[in-house]
Amino acid sequence: MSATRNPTDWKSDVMQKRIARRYAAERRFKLLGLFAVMLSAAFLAFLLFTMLGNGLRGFTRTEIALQVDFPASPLLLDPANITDQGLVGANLPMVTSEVAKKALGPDADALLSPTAWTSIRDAIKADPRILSRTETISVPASTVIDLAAKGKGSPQAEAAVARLKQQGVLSTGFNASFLTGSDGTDPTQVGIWGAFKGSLLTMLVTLLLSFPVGVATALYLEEYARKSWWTDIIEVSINNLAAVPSIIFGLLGLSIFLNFMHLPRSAALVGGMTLALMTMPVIVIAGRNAIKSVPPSIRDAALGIGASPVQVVFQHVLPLALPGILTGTIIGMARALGETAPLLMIGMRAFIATPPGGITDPATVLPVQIFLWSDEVSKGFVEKTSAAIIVLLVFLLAMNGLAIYLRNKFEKRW
Amino acid sequence: MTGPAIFLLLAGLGAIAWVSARARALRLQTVARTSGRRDAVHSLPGYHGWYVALWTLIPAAIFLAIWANVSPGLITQTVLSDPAAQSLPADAFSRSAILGEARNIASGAQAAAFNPAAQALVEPYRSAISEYGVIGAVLALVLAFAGGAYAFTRVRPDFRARTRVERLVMASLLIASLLAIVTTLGIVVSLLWESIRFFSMVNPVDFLFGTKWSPQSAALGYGNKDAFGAVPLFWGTIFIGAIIAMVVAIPLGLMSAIYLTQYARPQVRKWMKPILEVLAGVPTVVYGYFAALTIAPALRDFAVSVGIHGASSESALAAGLVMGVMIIPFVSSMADDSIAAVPQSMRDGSLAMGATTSETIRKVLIPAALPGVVGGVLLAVSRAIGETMIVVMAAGLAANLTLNPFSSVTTVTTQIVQLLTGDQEFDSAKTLAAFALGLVLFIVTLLLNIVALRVVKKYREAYE
Amino acid sequence: ALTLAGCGDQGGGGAGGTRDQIRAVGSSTVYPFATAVAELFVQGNPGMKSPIIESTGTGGGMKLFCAGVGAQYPDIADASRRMKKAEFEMCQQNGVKDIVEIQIGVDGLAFAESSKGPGFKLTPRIVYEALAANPYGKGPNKAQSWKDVDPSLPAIPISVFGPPSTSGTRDSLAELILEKGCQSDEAMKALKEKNEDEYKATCTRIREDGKYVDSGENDNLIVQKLGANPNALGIFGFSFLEENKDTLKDVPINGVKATYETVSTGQYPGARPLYIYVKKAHMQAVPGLQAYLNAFAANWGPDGPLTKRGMVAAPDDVRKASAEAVKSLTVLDGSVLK
Amino acid sequence: MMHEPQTLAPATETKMTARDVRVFYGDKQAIKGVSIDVDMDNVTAFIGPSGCGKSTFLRTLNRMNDTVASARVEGAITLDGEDIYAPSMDVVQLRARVGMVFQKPNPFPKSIYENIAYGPRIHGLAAGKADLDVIVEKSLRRAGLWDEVKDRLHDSGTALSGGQQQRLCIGRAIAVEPEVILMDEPCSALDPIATAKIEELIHELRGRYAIVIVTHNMQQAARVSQRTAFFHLGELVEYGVTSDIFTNPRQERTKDYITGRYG
Amino acid sequence: MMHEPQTLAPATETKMTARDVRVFYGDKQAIKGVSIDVDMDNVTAFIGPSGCGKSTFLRTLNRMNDTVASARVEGAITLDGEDIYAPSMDVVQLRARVGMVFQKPNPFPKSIYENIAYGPRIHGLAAGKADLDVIVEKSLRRAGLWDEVKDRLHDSGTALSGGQQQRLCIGRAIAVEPEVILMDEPCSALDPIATAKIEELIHELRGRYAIVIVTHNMQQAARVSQRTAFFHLGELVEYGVTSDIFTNPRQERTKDYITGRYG
Ligand SMILES: Nc1ncnc2c1ncn2[C@@H]1O[C@H](COP(=O)(O)OP(=O)(O)OP(=O)(O)O)[C@@H](O)[C@H]1O
Ligand SMILES: Nc1ncnc2c1ncn2[C@@H]1O[C@H](COP(=O)(O)OP(=O)(O)OP(=O)(O)O)[C@@H](O)[C@H]1O
Ligand SMILES: [Mg+2]
Ligand SMILES: [Mg+2]
Ligand SMILES: O=P([O-])([O-])[O-]
Repeated sequence: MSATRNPTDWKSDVMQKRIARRYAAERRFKLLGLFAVMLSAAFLAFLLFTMLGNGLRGFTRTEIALQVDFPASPLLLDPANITDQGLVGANLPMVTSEVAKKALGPDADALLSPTAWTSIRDAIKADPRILSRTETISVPASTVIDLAAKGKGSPQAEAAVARLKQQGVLSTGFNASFLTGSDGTDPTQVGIWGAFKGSLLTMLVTLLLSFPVGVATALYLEEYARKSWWTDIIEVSINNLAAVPSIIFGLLGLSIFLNFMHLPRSAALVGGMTLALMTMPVIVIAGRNAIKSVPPSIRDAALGIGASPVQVVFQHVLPLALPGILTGTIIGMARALGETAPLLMIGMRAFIATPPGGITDPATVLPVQIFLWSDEVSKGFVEKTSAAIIVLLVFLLAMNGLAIYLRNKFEKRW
Repeated sequence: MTGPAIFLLLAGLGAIAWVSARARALRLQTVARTSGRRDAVHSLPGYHGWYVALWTLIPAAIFLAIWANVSPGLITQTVLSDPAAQSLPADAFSRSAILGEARNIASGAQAAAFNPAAQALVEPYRSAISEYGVIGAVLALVLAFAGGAYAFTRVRPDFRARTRVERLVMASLLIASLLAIVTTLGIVVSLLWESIRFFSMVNPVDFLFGTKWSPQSAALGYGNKDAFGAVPLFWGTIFIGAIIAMVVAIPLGLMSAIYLTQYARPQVRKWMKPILEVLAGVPTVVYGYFAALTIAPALRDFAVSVGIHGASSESALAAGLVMGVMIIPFVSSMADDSIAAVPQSMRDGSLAMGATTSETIRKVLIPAALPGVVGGVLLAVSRAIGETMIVVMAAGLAANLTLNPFSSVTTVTTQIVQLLTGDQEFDSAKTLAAFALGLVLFIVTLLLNIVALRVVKKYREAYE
Repeated sequence: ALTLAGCGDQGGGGAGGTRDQIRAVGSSTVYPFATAVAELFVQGNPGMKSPIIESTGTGGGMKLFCAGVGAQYPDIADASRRMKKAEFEMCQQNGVKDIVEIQIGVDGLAFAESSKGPGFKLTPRIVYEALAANPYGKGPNKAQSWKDVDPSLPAIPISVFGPPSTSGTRDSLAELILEKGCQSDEAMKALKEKNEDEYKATCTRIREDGKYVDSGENDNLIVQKLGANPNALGIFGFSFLEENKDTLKDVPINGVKATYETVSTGQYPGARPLYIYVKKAHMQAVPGLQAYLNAFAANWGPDGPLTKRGMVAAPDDVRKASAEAVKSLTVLDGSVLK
Repeated sequence: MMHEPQTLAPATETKMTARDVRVFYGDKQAIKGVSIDVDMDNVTAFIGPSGCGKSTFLRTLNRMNDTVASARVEGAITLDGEDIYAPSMDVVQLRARVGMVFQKPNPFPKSIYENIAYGPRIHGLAAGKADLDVIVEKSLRRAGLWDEVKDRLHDSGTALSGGQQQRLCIGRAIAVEPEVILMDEPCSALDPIATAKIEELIHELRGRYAIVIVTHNMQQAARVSQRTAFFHLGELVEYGVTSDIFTNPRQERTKDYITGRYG
Repeated sequence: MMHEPQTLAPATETKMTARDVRVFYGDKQAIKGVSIDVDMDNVTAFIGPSGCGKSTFLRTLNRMNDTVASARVEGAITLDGEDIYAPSMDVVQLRARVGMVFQKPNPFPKSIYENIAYGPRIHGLAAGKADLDVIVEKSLRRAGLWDEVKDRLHDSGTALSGGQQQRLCIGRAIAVEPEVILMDEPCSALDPIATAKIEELIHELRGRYAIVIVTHNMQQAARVSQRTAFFHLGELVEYGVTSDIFTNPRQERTKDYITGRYG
């Protein structure tokens, strides 16, 4: 042993204390990290539970069973000839109101949804034979009653609900028409199908435009482009586009697609094109990462036996990168699906009561519908807004889940 | 001849071209092979097939695309010269409505006429459509044949069909990548154009450095000088997006990333990471709704209960907090990447010296990852300042220059929405201001991104 | 892109193209009524497509409406104030020559507070002095609490949620309340004769120091915020007040509360007419347009569905004139506009 | 720098020649004027310390360096007298004629059958399925892998052991009937047994193909090659009959390297 | 499996002992019952083909394997007779006492000064700035780097050349006054000149610290070590005086390896 050594006395008190302090700091730091994760997760849970708490009621509605004695009612309808036009002239709103008054008392109009008569119309359309008998038909209750039945009403309304309950005509159940209907003015009648379909069409356009272009761009940049000022510009543009505020894309859509190209306002086509410009860079970036992660040895192998660059890419690189590209695409699409601001710029914030038939029809999308409903006068819309949010979230979580699943499933380490 | 029929026909021609060219190449290949020269045939028969098929299809398709845009005009010309068209109203919209309807009926897109005047035009339309349809179809077919025949004559053993076809593939990839530039140009042009008009009305200096934002006074004839000072908007944007949101997002995001990458068991990490990512996937309109109806009132009540003056129910804090939460996954995934990019050897080096994990993280990993983290934070900032809906719904419209997080402020994006979706004067500075704001926003995010990417790249290179 | 461009021009028959859905744009105040009528129109005309109604604010709607005649331009502009002369001229310039003006009803510009609120009693003068940026041209508004404005009021900080400068409702606030309050000062009346511009600025510009919070087009948010903030005052369309009677109470102006009666008789100072403007040139081209107008006329009566949604029916003579306008499509004479 | 080719007595047919080859990565010169002849009947080994340019030079022989954006090749390389860097040379065909096996086995993530069939398919070497089957079997046999995999041709190639994967890669190269096979440290990732198998395989392939092998294991060079080239810092220090190089190096640097003074 | 420790004559003080050490990565066993003694006055070299477990075993000696989630260590290892895997053993102190130098030089991206000062700082070994300066200078001197860097102590450590970086890492390890220094292929990324410098440094450090060095270069093992352990497939095949192992291996496998039959 050499004389100059002065080994540290690790067992000394000072050292032991110091170690204890260091370990305490270690524990604190770790807890801090755990706390950060938990806080973020708790926020998410809080958000989701708030939305669920508010929104689940939106999937139900209160209905009142009306006994309609068709033969005795002043209905102007020829049972042999039920047509749409005939039903319009049949004076149904008045008949409904009268029947209701007879059954429920003079304030019946306030108890029923203003469009309650459409339920009777639909019942007649479904089975004209009921015109010859007395039939019990469930019609939606008015918003006030609906809210009161769910425990959020004024005292008068609660009293009315108690009375109706006593009569045994009130029922609250799952509201299928919320999933099949479209925008409307009566919260008991509205549905999200129109907005949902609008979202689907918009996403379709977005996907068809952004996916091929995004993948092609990623392939070009990653596999073929030689580094030059030119590819630098492309690269900077793409990275920048991925971060440009979405509202700027709205401005672009407004001035190029609407004002310059004169494409139809409010259409899924324009919305899809605008969002495609937004999504494309996301796909490019995800695509490039996926392509990068394909090991060069695969390319070498193919090139080494004389595959051409195009063959290398389309027969080897692309198939292997596809799961990664798809994951990126889904994430980009999910983001586009939740996007609102740019669509406001191009007129997709309209009242649209018929689901769009095609990409050039006026349409709205789920997030915009949520935005619109959050501004509705009637209080019945509050729970509908939350319910629509739930639908949107479920849709998005499903997409994100799919992306995560794909990522986990195909995450390969070469 | 109808569109689908032509497409089918062309597709058929293309298929025939492919098959026959391939067969020919195959024959040539067999001949060459029997003669023993293995490299006598340059390309696989399939490539010859594609070469000829593309020559058959592309010229014809280009022609059809042009024709589809030219022929309606020609058809309308023809119909208008028909005597039945003399009675059409003069005004263009009614006229085109009638014409359009007649056309729809003629082409079968519509069953009956809503406007009686249209019925008379259906027949002329029908004949014109079929006439031009036939002309177009014939021309397209001639082109297809010509293209195909030309290409077919080139099918020879030494013809480099593969090279040609691959060149086309490359060209289309290149064109796709240009779209990004076109989009960027589109943004710049559309913003610049309107902004220039704005700046011809409002002095850019007043706009950029003025502290009074009040478009209403411009509308009320107060002149533009004192109305378009965008500093309060810039401040609001920075206050919400770059200060409050980041105060939330940076510590939470960074610590989450550290915990998940350095401490958590793989199983925990596998589940928590995607869960946190969901925070970034929640649509901003949902956050906005949540911020406006749940967070903002709670914050206001809190502020009032602790006696803060001037607390508004639309507060910078509510918007900033929620935005911060939304940004957490951005920060954490960037931090995650940067920390992961610090070579394992750094970590080992520190641990081997007897450092604890947290000492290693704080003294070695984070300093080493700092440029990447900073880059990530810059990107997150650029995302935050571009965020719209949360602020629209939760932060209000008052252009206040204030440091009080409980008061209402407004941001650039909110004002853009407001100026463009609300009441608009014709070509007034007020509407154009939205584009000027958009331009500023664009430039700022562009700069932020360039800087951020530079930083991240520099630092990645340092380890590669 | 070529084929896409082709889709846009569906009619392809020359300038304009075709459209089989009615399009209306404009006021957020009229929006609930326009959508309600749209629904009734579809119910009454099975097979017709539902009209597309966009809430852009009155001015924004006018801009789109006046941009031209043709399929890509809306057929109807909803307005919570009368068309301005400048707007009319813009229409004329763009070839929108014949415009039919139809008053569909009346709206009250309601002042409300939380039902837990202090019980404000206001006059146009008080409102003006509390909200003006520059009351009577005497320098910036220094009033901090209501008591500073009028000793009869409580010493509560001024906090008003109201419509943004981009809405017709704001124009109505200026015209119906602020100007009246402003004119309580004789000098201002004189100024009106002398210098219209300066008068407008002094009398209608609203303070921007945070006492007045403009809340976007989202009137519902104002309602929510009033509930959370009992000392604040809110200004919005009468229909929102009607719908939220349980959480809000109305604030009388000049001692008059906004009720259906006071608004319809015009006794309430904040009463204002609601209009729709229709392009005559589109009547032939857009299927169902006439029927949609008819549906308006059929439902705007005192007991009609629109009043149930919070609109106030116009007086009988106005309704009669409007019905006539719907029937004969009387063209608006620009010279009556301001 | 030595521009005189270091050839041996013209005992055998010369397959490839390199004359004054210089390779640059950007500004950095990785190969400094190397001239060498590769002949048909011998296995040629490249040895030298890490980073001396063995791989770089090997990759110039089938223009795999084309795929490195920064790489620039000067000088002349011929295959059967044809300049392989001439514009008329189709690099795809060149690479089919000069096959390559890499340091890390890199089978495609496809079935064993598809791995072998890929080359013949893209070059149109098989007239039909039956033809292809024959090629696959023949190649796997030559690669000494047939017996081990004949019952699981449709399993993934990546599921094989490292040594089997490397033989699969050799089989894949053989399947397109190359004239030259380049191998870059084919055994460095393998265990001793697999290494022995590959070395044996190289013995068997000798004569049918011109073989060039890079190795960092001098004993391996001694075992498998008849000619050895020693590279150092981008230069070809010495080229000669393997046994001479190892027992009787002419250059001081070669001697130092062989005795382990560096590397 | 050999559970009998392969010790040498008890000529010198034994610093660390390993008894029947087994290491698993998940289900895979990487070390199969190794027993060995490391003594104070000699440099011990671990040699063996790639993947035989040299690094794995080395890392068990200062519990660096704790940082690999899947790794599990069985058996007993002592330092000065204390069980280093005992719960009472503090790994932070252990690692300060058993320093480690890695294959690739890994200076922290900080100044040279900070690199050296890092360990003393976290362990609180310096009483103040002046004290720290002394430690830094002494450590750099011992690492043979002082003269080269004394004028630029505040330049980044990553700006040094590879060999200097590696000496910096050795200096960093020395700064906390360890008792044992483990080196995992410390020269494999270096050029011959830098390698020579490190080898010289090892010579100088010998006796002051117990040194264990992993190397794949047998000549290097022969040059720097007095004891050599040959690993193969996770087993310790042979352990003995270096000159014996190289001239007179007792095991067939050792001989095959040394003569280049594999690896
Ligand atoms: N793609 C590249 N870009 C820049 N320099 C490179 C590239 N590839 C290799 N080099 C450099 O060229 C020189 C020769 O490298 P090469 O890979 O040919 O060496 P080698 O002899 O094969 O070494 P090894 O035994 O480690 O494989 C080295 O200095 C290396 O750093
Ligand atoms: N983190 C790990 N997880 C799983 N297996 C591992 C891990 N690290 C090493 N191994 C395996 O353990 C065995 C021994 O590896 P080790 O790194 O100790 O070998 P080595 O002798 O150091 O080799 P080399 O000379 O290549 O460094 C190898 O089979 C290796 O694949
Ligand atoms: Mg190499
Ligand atoms: Mg190792
Ligand atoms: O939307 P407005 O009615 O206020 O214009």
